[in-house]
Amino acid sequence: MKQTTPLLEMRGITKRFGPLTAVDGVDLDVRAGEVHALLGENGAGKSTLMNCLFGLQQPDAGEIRIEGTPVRVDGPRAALRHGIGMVHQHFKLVPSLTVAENVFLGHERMRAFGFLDRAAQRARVAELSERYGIGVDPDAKVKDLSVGAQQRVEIIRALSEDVRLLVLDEPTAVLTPQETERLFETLRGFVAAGLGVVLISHHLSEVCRIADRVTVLRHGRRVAAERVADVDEHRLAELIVGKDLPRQTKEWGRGTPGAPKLEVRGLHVRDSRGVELIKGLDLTVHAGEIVGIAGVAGNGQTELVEAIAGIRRPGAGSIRVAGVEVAGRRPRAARVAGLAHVPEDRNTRGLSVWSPVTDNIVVGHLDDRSLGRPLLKPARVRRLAERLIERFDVRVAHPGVFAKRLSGGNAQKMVLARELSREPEVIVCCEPVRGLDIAATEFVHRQLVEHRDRGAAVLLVSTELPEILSLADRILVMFTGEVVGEFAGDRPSEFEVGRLMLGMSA
Amino acid sequence: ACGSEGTPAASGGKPAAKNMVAPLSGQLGDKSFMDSANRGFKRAETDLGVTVKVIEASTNDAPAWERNLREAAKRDDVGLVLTGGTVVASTLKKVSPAFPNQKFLIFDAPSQGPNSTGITYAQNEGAFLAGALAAYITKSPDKFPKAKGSMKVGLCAGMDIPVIRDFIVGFQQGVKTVDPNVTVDVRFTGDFVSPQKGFDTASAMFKDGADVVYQVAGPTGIGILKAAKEAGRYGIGTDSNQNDLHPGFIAASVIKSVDNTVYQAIKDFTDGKLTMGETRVGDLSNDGVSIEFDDAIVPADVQKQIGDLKQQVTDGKITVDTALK
Amino acid sequence: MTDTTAPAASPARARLSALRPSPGLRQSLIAIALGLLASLIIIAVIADEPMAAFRAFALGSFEDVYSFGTMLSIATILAITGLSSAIGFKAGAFNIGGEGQLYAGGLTAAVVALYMPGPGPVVMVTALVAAAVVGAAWIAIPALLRVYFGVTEIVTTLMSTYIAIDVTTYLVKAYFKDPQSGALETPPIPQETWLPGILSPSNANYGLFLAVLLAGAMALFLARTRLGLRLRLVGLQPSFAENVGIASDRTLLGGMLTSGALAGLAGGVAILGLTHNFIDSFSPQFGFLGITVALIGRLSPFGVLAAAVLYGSLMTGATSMQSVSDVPFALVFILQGLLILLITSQGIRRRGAM
Amino acid sequence: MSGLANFLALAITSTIPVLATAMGGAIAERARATNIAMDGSMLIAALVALGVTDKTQNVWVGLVAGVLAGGLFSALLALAAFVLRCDIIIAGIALNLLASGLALLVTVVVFHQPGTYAPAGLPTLPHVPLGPLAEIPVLGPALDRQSVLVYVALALVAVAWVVTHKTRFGLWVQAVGESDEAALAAGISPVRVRTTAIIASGLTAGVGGAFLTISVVGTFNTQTTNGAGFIALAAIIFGRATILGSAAAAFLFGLAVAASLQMQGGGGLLDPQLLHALPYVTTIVVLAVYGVRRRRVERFAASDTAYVPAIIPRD
Ligand SMILES: Nc1ncnc2c1ncn2[C@@H]1O[C@H](COP(=O)(O)OP(=O)(O)OP(=O)(O)O)[C@@H](O)[C@H]1O
Ligand SMILES: Nc1ncnc2c1ncn2[C@@H]1O[C@H](COP(=O)(O)OP(=O)(O)OP(=O)(O)O)[C@@H](O)[C@H]1O
Ligand SMILES: [Mg+2]
Ligand SMILES: [Mg+2]
Repeated sequence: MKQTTPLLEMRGITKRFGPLTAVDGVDLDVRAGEVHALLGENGAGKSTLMNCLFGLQQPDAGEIRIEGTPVRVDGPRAALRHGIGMVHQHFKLVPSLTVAENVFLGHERMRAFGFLDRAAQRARVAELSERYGIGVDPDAKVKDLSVGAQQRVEIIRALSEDVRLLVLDEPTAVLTPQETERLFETLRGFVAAGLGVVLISHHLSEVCRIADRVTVLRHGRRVAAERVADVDEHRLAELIVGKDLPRQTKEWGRGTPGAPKLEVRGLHVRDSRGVELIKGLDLTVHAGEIVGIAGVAGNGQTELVEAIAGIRRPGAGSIRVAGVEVAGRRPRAARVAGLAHVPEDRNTRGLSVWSPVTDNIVVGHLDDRSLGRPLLKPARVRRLAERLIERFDVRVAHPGVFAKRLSGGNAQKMVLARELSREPEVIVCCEPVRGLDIAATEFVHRQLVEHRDRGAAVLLVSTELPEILSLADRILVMFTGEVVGEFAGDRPSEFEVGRLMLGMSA
Repeated sequence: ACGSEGTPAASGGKPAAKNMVAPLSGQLGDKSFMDSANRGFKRAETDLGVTVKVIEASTNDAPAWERNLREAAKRDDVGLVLTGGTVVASTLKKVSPAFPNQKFLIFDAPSQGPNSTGITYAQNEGAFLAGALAAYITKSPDKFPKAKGSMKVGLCAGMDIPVIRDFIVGFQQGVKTVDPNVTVDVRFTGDFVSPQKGFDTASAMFKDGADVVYQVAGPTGIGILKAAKEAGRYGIGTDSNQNDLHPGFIAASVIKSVDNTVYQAIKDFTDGKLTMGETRVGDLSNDGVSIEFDDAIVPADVQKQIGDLKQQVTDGKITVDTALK
Repeated sequence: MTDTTAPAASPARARLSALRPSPGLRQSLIAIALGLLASLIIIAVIADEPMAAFRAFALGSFEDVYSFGTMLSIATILAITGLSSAIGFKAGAFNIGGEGQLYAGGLTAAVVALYMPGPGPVVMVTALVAAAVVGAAWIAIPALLRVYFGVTEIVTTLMSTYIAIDVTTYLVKAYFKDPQSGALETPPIPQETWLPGILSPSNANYGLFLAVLLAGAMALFLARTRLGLRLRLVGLQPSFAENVGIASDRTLLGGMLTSGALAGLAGGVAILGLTHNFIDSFSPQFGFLGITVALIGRLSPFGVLAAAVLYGSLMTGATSMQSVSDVPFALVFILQGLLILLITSQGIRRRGAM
Repeated sequence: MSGLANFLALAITSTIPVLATAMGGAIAERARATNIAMDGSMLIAALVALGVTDKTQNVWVGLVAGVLAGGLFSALLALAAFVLRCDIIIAGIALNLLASGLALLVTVVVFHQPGTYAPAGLPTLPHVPLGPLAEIPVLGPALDRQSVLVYVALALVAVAWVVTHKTRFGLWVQAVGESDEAALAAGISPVRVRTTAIIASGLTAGVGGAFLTISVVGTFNTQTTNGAGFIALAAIIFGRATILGSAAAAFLFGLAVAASLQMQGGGGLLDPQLLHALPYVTTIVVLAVYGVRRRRVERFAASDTAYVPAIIPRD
């Protein structure tokens, strides 16, 4: 085994973004016929490294060799020419184009005079779909496909040329356990056919199940390269975080439910085209309780939260926040009634990127007359901001810094500082720890639990099952706009919830 | 001209009376009365030894006209301030009292006070002759082979403003005087700056049967005359001699002799004969307004008939209606 | 300017850094320098005596009281239209129809001044208020379409400008024409309704104080009031503002109506302070220039004042340049285009500042 | 009958500058590169076409020069947006100002014609007689002797349609218009696609601009376009940036212009000055209908977030 040249060798790859060195002299070897896992915390540099390989970014230093030959990858098309295909962390598909058009975008099959050869593209997609057993309809528009199907389109695209090395960046993040299993089946097929696979994932159990070897990055550096057979999940976690970890996962305890605080009855929501996204949903969250909503992204969770927060107008139904009817009213109504909303889309709805931290926080407290009336008193405004910055541990040079300059975790803490400092009766949050590292995640979770214990009703929407399982007192599963299952009392297994998320009966 | 800037009037050289500034309410190059006035200035410079410094301004910048007028008026090395255009009259009325010792000449508008002389033009009289010619054209396809004898003539104007109305009433009266059965199609393009729109409008008028279209639309009129050529009918030009723009298609031009009248006023000023506070009227009798035929198009007998009409106007036998006052 | 919050760090350093021009101001200054350099080059190519021409262009309005006052009278209008654009931008709307609102407001002011009985000052104030109201009314349709139906205000406000010019022309012709005049204009308004003049004989007038007052009020509004904070947040990121309970639609509507009102008011000030009657050529694009002035002033109210003075001096300078050279007025438009590009450039900023 | 034909003929002539301009503009709009500077491109093209026609006495050379000038000028927009990184809308406004300044400067300094530039004896583009076809009722007389640019503009519609629907470039425009991320991942440079689309919009605006000066009238002033570039933009918005939709909207504006000129002939229903505003009123009404039909936009839709403040504040 040692004398065969690796399929891919990356040597001393370095990539800087201004003062930040995202990838710092990293080496990576991938052999034909293996699944190679690439691990690391958020922001460790995994995607950046793979973007350098795929030509989406140019490394500042380092060398890439394919089967021993140094190559220059100056763009995705060059990568495909060298036999490298990539499935991106965030889907990079054009919604209104067909599957075939997406698959060949950038390397179209052409006829004379710059005209597209649609027939040839369609035929090739059908052939690939057949060969790898990945079912897709070449003529379907991508926007009409489910997330899983879009994932398959991404994979077909990665394979559309003669690919020898396939990179998958967090392909399982949006998949149910069942879909993940199917994907792994496919990957095993590739490996058997002699392809090399690079897999990026945060799910260590998956990694242990499918990968042959693993490379771990921390703060842009390679800190370990191991054979999976030689390590276990716990050891991998320690390598990733860089310190010893307790063996147990965090246990948050249970709440003691009181009176209903958030009541949703018969909620219907349609999108602008009239498609029903939520079909008659009922839901109650009591004081002192965290209700978790599990579901594959796109099954109406976002719309549910938006309807409660007043951002989306429901077609029918009732929403009561602390007894006040808010359905169809502006966000202000719900806020006045005592709602706090930590939105999924942090940078568009959660904070004002071009405003200073002060404004971002103070805007939640404008009803506070002690800030000065009619004119705001700048000194008092700043004092309030500083107090909350300290209480919520937002790490920022001074309160005049623009929210844009905050890192993800600090930005989220700033959002919490605004929303939770109002002592809300109902807290609705959607993916509150997306993109946060372990310390920040724990801070956010603790805040939620403390407010629950204080007597707030918390609705937590997340596609991360472990988060829901560890925090929620009660779990609801949403599928195609309906609640299809509820777990109270004993914690269910991931697999049980996963079945419901896919629409299978429990 | 070699009169250098700022030469004090007293220190010999040129007396202040020979230094003139002309802050205008528009730009040169309008192929119309600004250019015509400028010809008058130039002739005065060569013939009379005066200097005329022209200051242009944007056509939509009334504050700048006032500014330029004041700048010119306050200089004591300037003997006469020249300006022109109906639009600038109210500005002059405001400015001139502040400079009682300065003398102003305004063309195309009446005098605005005891220290200004005005020159106005009887455009209605010129338009009257144009109307008469238009009526003859549509009545006599035998003499004007491009006409269809439709008994329909047109006037295409820019904006509907008082001066233009003055043209219109004169034109209509001219047509009716020759033949009351000829109908007049009057249309506006809405502005003075769109030759293409002038072309489109006039083309439509020709398609609707007009044998001849008289343009009173400033730069827009260039398109109107072009339409006459494209349609193979006749156009009548305005303000300056436009007969050569499309030889064979422009039967005549009604001319406002801004150049001559302005030149004459400057000459009178240098001779000490320009009376302040009075308004000179350029009309058919003093050739301040006249009609210039294209002899290749308009036969001598028609020219003669129109000459008779002109005589009747100057004799006072015919009074041409006016839309002003 | 309204966004600065004193750093919590050492007070001495804070004071020092306050003396340094802020990066935004620095970019404006660099842009102005580059713009003037470009003008100098153009002048050098065209003019026979480039230095005299450039001198007249850059300094022409600071030579004597009259020129200075004239410049201020122009700057007054530009400041108000600049504030109009700035409040629109701050609220997140692009009102390029200031010119139309200015026409509507101008005619309104003239008509009120002509026909309303009563003591001069009362008529004057009523005329200005009416001008502002009509200015706001003139933007109402584009504003409602933008806010409630997502129709781009860029096209609709521009189109409403053309309409305003046609409609005011028609109204003057049909109802308010001066019978004494051959031009299409209203009679001169009574002298007691004029905005009182300063720096005689120039046209500078009390409108200047009004502009300064408005700038101060707007600065206070944006920096110190709750509504001002809400408006800024809506302008920067409507989806965020909505989410934190601000009615982004009503706020935006209010911002656009205010923008229209200010442009209308500017028209009123131009009539009562500058031309003293309504004639369709009363505005050398005052409304449109407001956009440039607002951008040069970086949307800060006092920045707008400074930019208005700068711009006013360029406009009067360009006129006086014409009397000493043959450089056309067109230079101002070129300079204006260049300034906007240089000032709003993010590419230059990245290298230059920070 | 002939009244209708006249009306139609007028509508067709009035449509051309807007239609031609809207074709490239629609492509740029599809690539999410709104070209507000099309009006400026038209102005520059109108002047260059006239000047070159005058100097060479060859109207075809003038046409080509005008079209190229329109393209070149719009390249400045790409430069401003992608190199100087200005907001594309504001850069467009700036370039429109720059265009009127440049046009005036060139008229004065190069052609020594203050204000209006109207060279004498200028050759103009041919008008196409239909011969026997002119006998077809209504349509025949409406199309007879129209400028050759009518056919050029119609060809542009066809070309633009084929480009957007059948070619690789059209696909890339669509991809860039929907998602930069997706385009980048496919190795397509959004900047390059947008630059090409913007230049294309400048070229077609060049056709529209040249029409204004060398089709018939042979004169130029800085108000030659009269906002036609903006009306083209409105047509694009109304046509949802589709080729045929934008073309239809452009024709609607042609009809409005024709109506404003022709309604006076029929006895003067309205004051001519108010009729003059008809095309502009139509623009607003049409956009309003479009907006209302689309119904209330979902409040603060996600696209809001793409909004970048005119001047990015600094901390
Ligand atoms: N285009 C960019 N400009 C500046 N910084 C960047 C850019 N792309 C990534 N970064 C930074 O580089 C670092 C590495 O990011 P990268 O996306 O590679 O992380 P990752 O390991 O893939 O994280 P995750 O698990 O969250 O996907 C991060 O700090 C990120 O903020
Ligand atoms: N796309 C980007 N462009 C410019 N700067 C970026 C970009 N992404 C991240 N940064 C900067 O890089 C720094 C690190 O960002 P990142 O989100 O990786 O923080 P982090 O280390 O993960 O912190 P946290 O744990 O709080 O999320 C921040 O200062 C951020 O402003
Ligand atoms: Mg990543
Ligand atoms: Mg992070």
